[in-house]
Amino acid sequence: MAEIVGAYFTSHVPAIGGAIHKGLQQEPYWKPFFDGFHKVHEWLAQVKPDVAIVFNNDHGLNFFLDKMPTFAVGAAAEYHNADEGWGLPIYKPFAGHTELSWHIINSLVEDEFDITTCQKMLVDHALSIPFELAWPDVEAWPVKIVPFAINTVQHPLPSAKRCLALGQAVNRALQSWTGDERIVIIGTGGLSHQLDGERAGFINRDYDTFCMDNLSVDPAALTKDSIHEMVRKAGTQGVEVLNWIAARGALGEAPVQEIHRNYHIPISNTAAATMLMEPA
Amino acid sequence: MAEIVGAYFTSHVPAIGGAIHKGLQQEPYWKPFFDGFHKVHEWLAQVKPDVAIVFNNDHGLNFFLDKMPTFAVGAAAEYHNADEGWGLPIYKPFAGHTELSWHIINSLVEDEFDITTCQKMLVDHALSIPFELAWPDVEAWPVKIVPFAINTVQHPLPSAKRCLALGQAVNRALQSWTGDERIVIIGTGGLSHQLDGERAGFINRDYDTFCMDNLSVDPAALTKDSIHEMVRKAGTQGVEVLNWIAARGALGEAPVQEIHRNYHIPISNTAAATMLMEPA
Amino acid sequence: MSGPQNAMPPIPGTHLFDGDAAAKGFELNAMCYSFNDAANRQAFLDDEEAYCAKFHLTPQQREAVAQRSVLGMIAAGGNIYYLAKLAGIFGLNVQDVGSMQTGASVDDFKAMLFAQGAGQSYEEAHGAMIQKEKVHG
Amino acid sequence: MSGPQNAMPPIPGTHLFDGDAAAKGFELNAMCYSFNDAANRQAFLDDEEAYCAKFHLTPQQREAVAQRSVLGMIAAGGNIYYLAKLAGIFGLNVQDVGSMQTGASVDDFKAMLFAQGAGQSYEEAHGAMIQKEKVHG
Ligand SMILES: [Fe+3]
Ligand SMILES: [Fe+3]
Repeated sequence: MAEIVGAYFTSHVPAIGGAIHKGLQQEPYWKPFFDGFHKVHEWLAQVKPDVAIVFNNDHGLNFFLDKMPTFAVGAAAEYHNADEGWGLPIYKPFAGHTELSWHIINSLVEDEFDITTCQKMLVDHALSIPFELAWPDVEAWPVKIVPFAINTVQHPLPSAKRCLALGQAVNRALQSWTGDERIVIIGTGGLSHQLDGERAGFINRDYDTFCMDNLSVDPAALTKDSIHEMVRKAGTQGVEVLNWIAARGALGEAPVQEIHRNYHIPISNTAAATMLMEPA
Repeated sequence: MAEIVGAYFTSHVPAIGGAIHKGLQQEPYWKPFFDGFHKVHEWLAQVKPDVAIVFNNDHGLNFFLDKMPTFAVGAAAEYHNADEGWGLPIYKPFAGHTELSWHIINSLVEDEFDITTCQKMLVDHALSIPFELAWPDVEAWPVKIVPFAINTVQHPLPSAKRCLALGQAVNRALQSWTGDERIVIIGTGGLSHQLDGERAGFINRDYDTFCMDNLSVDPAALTKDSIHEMVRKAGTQGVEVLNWIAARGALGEAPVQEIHRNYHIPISNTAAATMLMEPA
Repeated sequence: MSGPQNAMPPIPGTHLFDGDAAAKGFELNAMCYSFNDAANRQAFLDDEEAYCAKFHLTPQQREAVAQRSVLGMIAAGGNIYYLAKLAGIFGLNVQDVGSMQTGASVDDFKAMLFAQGAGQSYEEAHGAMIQKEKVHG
Repeated sequence: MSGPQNAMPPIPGTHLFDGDAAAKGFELNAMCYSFNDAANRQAFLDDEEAYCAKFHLTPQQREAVAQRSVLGMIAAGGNIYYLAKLAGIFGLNVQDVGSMQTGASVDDFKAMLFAQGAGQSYEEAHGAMIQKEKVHG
């Protein structure tokens, strides 16, 4: 039976990609953030996943306001990055695990999640940067992926409770999968930040700490706030923590332990965080 | 407060559009079907709706397999028809009720329906033909619309139970709407038919009768079958009855009475049916 | 694919357009979806080979399209809603397509539908149609 | 719009991209979405007026774009994820955009972020930034 080896969470700020591209990892600005990844590399080398279920959000590359899904699930054989408008280098493509995608899709619809199924899906920095951070300098990614895109762009957004439930439903799907893959769960984005409005530059260490302290041991604690309250506490883009919550759900309801945490303010306009969790 | 005046259900076979275009309503082949609409015209003239909530399905005009939503909701100011590939005349456009769309969308996401929100949406014969049948010879449609597209194309399809629940959630949204519109609910498609495979031409009068007998008084009876069983009983395209079930849900859980029914085999490859229901 | 429906007894003569089919048929359905545009329909008519190549049809798909085999296209992952747009290029309607798939003449296929209208079950009407094809075919 | 969030107390300096905004901003966001394509970015640079006309920007949107006013674009329904692609055309990053919206210099905006890193609350760091702008601005 497939094994869920654990979960990896990280911020995905576009500027990180620039820093990697320019080799700035040891610069004083970047070092406190990149230093948080030694442990991630070590852990991944040890748990050796071959599939990643990734919860992230599109930033206007694949989805537009003509058709904006609440939850989109990839079912493609390949996923490509593309120009996001800044003319930056294009990230490496990803291999999909289509059979597992369809297994999860069938299970989710049976479980009354009204997903949008994507046989084509461009992936943006929210997926690529966490991979560049986790597996630097590889020729090709060592894992196949099943990507989820959660709407964090256009309100109404799904509630944190619904996102946790989505993740838990994905966990049930993984439990009924008969393959023998080693599966890592990935949640990307956040933590607190706000790019738009007069409150641009807003960061909230207390709320981020609350989220990180509870995510492993009591994820339901993160689902008590409405989206509106989450925006107030985390910032307009800080709601990307929904991806983390869904990813935590996909770890399942058995006990989970935090094995690593790094938190640094600021990376670009963002409180940047990295975490690892394992089944307890 | 807005009032739900009732619901109108009809098949939407493309050939009906051809018959209207050619003025064949009194031909022996078509008369038994079109005669079922005198009562519809009379009823609509009497209840005078100004908004229609329409549950239908796309047939490969607006959605493709790159992004296939389970439930899509329109939030456009205008909806256009377009060439569906047969080079037929293009149907008239529809005015949207964007405020009501967004009210429903907000309410549905709050109610944990993971809809895809469409600020642009082409509508095909599944929406246009029921309107051509209901309001023949009008210059412009007398109602604004909020369209729902339910995935009946790519399995997994949402269960009948989930579609009924969607409709019921739409009803709750309408109950909390503070406008004073007169709202008609429309469900289109079906009844039993199968276009593809060696079983093409399959029709099932018994199952259709079961559906029509129960839809008003006990819609939950239609939700006991799995999608697979519904395909067996209704045919691969007969699952369009999901649109009828969702529409029935949108009438709410208070008693409803059937006030009109017409059923005729065949129109094209289909068992064609028309119904009207009102709050009891 | 391990969807729940795979545990279900199959439905004779019926091919669910599920994940397996959707994955297999993507290119064919993409080509057919393009036929919503009249210019694309004309391009197909002008140079079928080139148009199919542009959409990277699989050999199985290309063969089924070349043979105008609806069942072949379905076996290659085609979905009837998209395939209907290809059929439309040749002026074929859903009864023509029904005839092609059942092996009956269009008239006999229509008679089978009328028979169901007159009260026969599908099994009776279909049985009679098949019998007739055997005699006349 | 009567969404549940309208009952909520507003969040200062914060504009939720809700249905009202999405409806209002559709054309502006559509234009910005087109900037994923380098050729479209160049077309905008070559003839901004014509490019904006092509997307049927509202007068309010056109004005905000002409003035490079990020807050104006947001008031006109712009969403920051799409607007960032317009900003990218001018080589502006999210800190430049933050500076434009807060009225602080880019350096002071960055200092405000560092202050939060050093343990100040947003309110403290933001207050100090605004004070500084008053003195130097
Ligand atoms: Fe992000
Ligand atoms: Fe249909």
